[in-house]
Amino acid sequence: MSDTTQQNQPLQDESSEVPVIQVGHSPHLSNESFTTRRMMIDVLIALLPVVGMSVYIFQMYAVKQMAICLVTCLAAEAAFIKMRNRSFSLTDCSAAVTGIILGLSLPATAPWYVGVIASVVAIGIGKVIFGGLGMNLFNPAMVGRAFVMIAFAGVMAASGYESLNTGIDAITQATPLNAFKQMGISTSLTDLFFGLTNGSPGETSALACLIGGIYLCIRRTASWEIPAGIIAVVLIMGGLADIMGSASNWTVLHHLFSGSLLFGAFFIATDPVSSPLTAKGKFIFGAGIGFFIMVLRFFSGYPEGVMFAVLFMNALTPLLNRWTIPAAMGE
Amino acid sequence: MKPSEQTMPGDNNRISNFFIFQAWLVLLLASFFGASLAGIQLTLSPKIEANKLNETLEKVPELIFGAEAAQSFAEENRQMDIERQYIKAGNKIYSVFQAKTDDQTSGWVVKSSGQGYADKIELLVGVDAKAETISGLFILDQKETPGLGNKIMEQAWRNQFNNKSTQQPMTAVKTKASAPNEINAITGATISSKAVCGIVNQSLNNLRQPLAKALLNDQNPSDNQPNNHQEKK
Amino acid sequence: MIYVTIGLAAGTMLVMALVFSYVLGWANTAFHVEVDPRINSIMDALPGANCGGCGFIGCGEYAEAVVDAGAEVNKCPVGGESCAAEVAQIMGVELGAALPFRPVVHCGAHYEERLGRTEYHGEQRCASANIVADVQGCTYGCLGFGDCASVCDYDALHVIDGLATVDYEKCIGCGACAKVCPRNIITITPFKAERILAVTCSNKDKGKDITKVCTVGCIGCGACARASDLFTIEDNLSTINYDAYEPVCGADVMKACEKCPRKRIVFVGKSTTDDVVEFSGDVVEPDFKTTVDDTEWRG
Amino acid sequence: MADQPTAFERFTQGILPENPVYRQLLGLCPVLAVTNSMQGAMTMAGAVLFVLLCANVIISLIRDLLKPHLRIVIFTLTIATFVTIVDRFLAAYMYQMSKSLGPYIPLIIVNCIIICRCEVCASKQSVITAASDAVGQSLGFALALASIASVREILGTGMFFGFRVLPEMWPDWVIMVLPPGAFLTFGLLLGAVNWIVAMKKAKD
Repeated sequence: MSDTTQQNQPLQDESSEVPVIQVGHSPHLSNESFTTRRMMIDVLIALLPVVGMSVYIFQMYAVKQMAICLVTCLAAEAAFIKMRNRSFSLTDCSAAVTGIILGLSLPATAPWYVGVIASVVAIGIGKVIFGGLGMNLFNPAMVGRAFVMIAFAGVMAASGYESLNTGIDAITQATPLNAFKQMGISTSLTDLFFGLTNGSPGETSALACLIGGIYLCIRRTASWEIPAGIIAVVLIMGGLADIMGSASNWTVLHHLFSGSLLFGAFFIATDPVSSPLTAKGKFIFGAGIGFFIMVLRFFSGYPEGVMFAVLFMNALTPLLNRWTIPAAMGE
Repeated sequence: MKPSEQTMPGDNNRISNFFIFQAWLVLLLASFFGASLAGIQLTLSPKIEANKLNETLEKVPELIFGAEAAQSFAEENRQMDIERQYIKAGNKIYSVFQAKTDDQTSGWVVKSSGQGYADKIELLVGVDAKAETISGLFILDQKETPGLGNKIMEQAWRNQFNNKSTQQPMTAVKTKASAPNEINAITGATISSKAVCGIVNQSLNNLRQPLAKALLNDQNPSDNQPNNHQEKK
Repeated sequence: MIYVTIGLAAGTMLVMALVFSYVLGWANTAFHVEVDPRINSIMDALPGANCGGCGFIGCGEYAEAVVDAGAEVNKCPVGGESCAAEVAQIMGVELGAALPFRPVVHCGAHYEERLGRTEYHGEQRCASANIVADVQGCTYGCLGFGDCASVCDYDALHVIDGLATVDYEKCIGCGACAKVCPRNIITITPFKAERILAVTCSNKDKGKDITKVCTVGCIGCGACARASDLFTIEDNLSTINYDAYEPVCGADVMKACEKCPRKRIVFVGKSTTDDVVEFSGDVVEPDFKTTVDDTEWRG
Repeated sequence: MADQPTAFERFTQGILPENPVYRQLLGLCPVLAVTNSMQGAMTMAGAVLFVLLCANVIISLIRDLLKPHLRIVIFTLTIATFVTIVDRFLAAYMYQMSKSLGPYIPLIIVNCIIICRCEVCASKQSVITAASDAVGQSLGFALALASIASVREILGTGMFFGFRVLPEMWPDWVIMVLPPGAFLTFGLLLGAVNWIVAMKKAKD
């Protein structure tokens, strides 16, 4: 960039009465401070309560998993960027966000190579191959997670969360959704809300997710339409299931607070790159995710469906963008 | 072939003949290839049929006597007669192999299949002569998730079925199996485990009585009932 | 038994073959479309590159056009003269003098000659820069990102000092560059000689407006048109009537070149000494050895 | 029309410059389906070699007798015959392999590599050229299958040709054995091949 300015300098002097305008393609940022970097730092701030809660519950395991993912993501980003001869982009923090989200969504007890492979796949196949930040079709963290989920089913499936010899109470239990799906046991709502249950480190505490998520929405870093759509549909479908009268005591609130629903709604689905542009599109996007989460929870072999729901709706994002083009003025 | 002939109007017969004549090469090749394929099929089909049957037959001694007994059985060079029958039970037709040693029925092997987690699971269940206890289980074909569901192939897991009674349906449990009819499910592959139990339960439930009946008929030939195509429920 | 099985198989196949070949034979006659055999022979003679350099969609359409519409036999730029001779033979016509078509870039302004450029941050392609308003003062001129150079399969186009420049030694006239140029300043022009005259400007604005955005653009003064009939002024832009163009330029034409106040009427083509006529206009003489890195330049 | 390539050119072209999988993107169905083990991949490559060689030779022998409207019928007839022969042969002598390859052996009938070679080379050139073309293309196909299958088998099971090459503690990447692994591996290898070709072109 610096040599460009030098090249343009004499030109500026020649026609000094004409102000030099910088032009480029959309999206045009109206606010100087509203940059990728600022958004990503916002996300990192919003993740603080979640990170804190996960470290409180899962202790060293959460710290280790997050550190592995964070370091590998940054290293992978640096390596791939170098391969493509692009300017160094680590400072925009997007790789750090991917790393932290990935670390929070993998089982805390998963072996080290799971985090490493998930991170490399997330950055390499999820992002760089599509052309880098802003070009990726799918949420990179979820691409990485889906890869290891299928590759290492043994340590990533519901049973992979349970480990008896960690010395941490939460990890010895079955994850709430799995306990319900396999044995019809429902966990207490308070435990779910505060996050004293087993699961991926980031997803257990509904409270922490809500605090961070609301901060993101207020800061406008995340669009409120997406979590609103997800939660609305989950409430409707969960409510219907309640009314239809399944005798079990797994209520709509259990659906809302369990699994990675809130974490996914606020931190994963709201990724600005892989979600639609318009408000209407965002709401439909969220509603679609909510719908597929509930369908997968009710009918699939997996206890949870946030990851697949997000990936599926990511694929529909270009279509949603096309459907929801706002009418031009006067039409 | 003169191209001028082909558009001669009104002369249907000639045109028809012309089409056929034009295609002499196709006709020649078709009959030649047809004949050669028939020849190949004639040569190879006994071998292929034997392959298909052997796949099952090889397993029969092991499924009825257990692996070690079958080994010594083979070493002693004892003869085992295996007879294939089709028995209709429930709404399915089962392929059943009756194993006889020294003219005594020593057990049955039932070929059965059902829906697994990913695709159809095809398996063989061995039961004793009276169809009261399971003597062995073998998975012929499955497409379960590698690393999880396909552990149903493992000997250790399959051996859990040995010596279980056919009277009670088997259940796959996640925790330690305690009751006699419980099977430890494979960690992370509860659905595959349950599917295998389900297939075994269903086929045994259907076949328990027909097999016992067949054994009786066998012992009292006076009934003069052929085993094939029994219509018993 | 064996013979029965084999006979049965052969018989089945034979019957099926009979039915299918009868159907195909009938279909072949019923749906027969009379095609001039010359079209197929021309298709065979053409290189089959389907490049579109002839001005038709592909080799097939060109072959049809030659037979049905009497298109020229020498339009294929890839096949060259040998191909033209073959097509001429099939058509039974005399092969006239080869009239190759080559691209001409109708802009002559390098960086320093263009005014009102702005700093452009975006995808480094002409197609992208072109949709940004005010990226450059002249809305007609070359943007210099080299979309044309990137589509050239023959390495015959380079951006030199921000201006797309054709290397006529390598160019085969396929026309890919003309198609891709978002500002449509590359035209495929009949080269009646190794070097021909061309107006290297495309700006149709009024002269006064042009001087604000370019130091070299044609201002439509009409000096050339007054000096020679070959030139006309259309939309404030000097235009050469190539139908009337003679391989060797007359004195009036040379005078028109001289009269041009912006020296926009220049010779383009291969650098040969045979037909260089003394005149004072610019001659575009690209030096391909010192090509600057074309990605560095931004609007 | 440009001159037809010679037998030797046909042979070498098939292996890399016109590799059926990486350069022409033909016959991708078996490429994706049978490459989760080297054994399966090599059996498939052998089957394709046999079918392609026989079909090319026969078509080349009768090339002057072909009628335009009956050409494809004859191609398919010939191909189908040899595929059936391979299918039966495998069922008789390699029963387990034939079971694991499942429908992909009969599907060689509609493998576009073979009909493409019949059309492009065998129906126009001499027997020797057609045969060397068949061998070259099949080797190219085998090479492509081997490259994908080795990646998938080693990562997915830690084994190569059924022999363990990675330590027991290697965590099997199950996804590589499953269909998504085929798409990922093929995509990445295809990208690598294109990248190498582009680099080579840029160098020249």
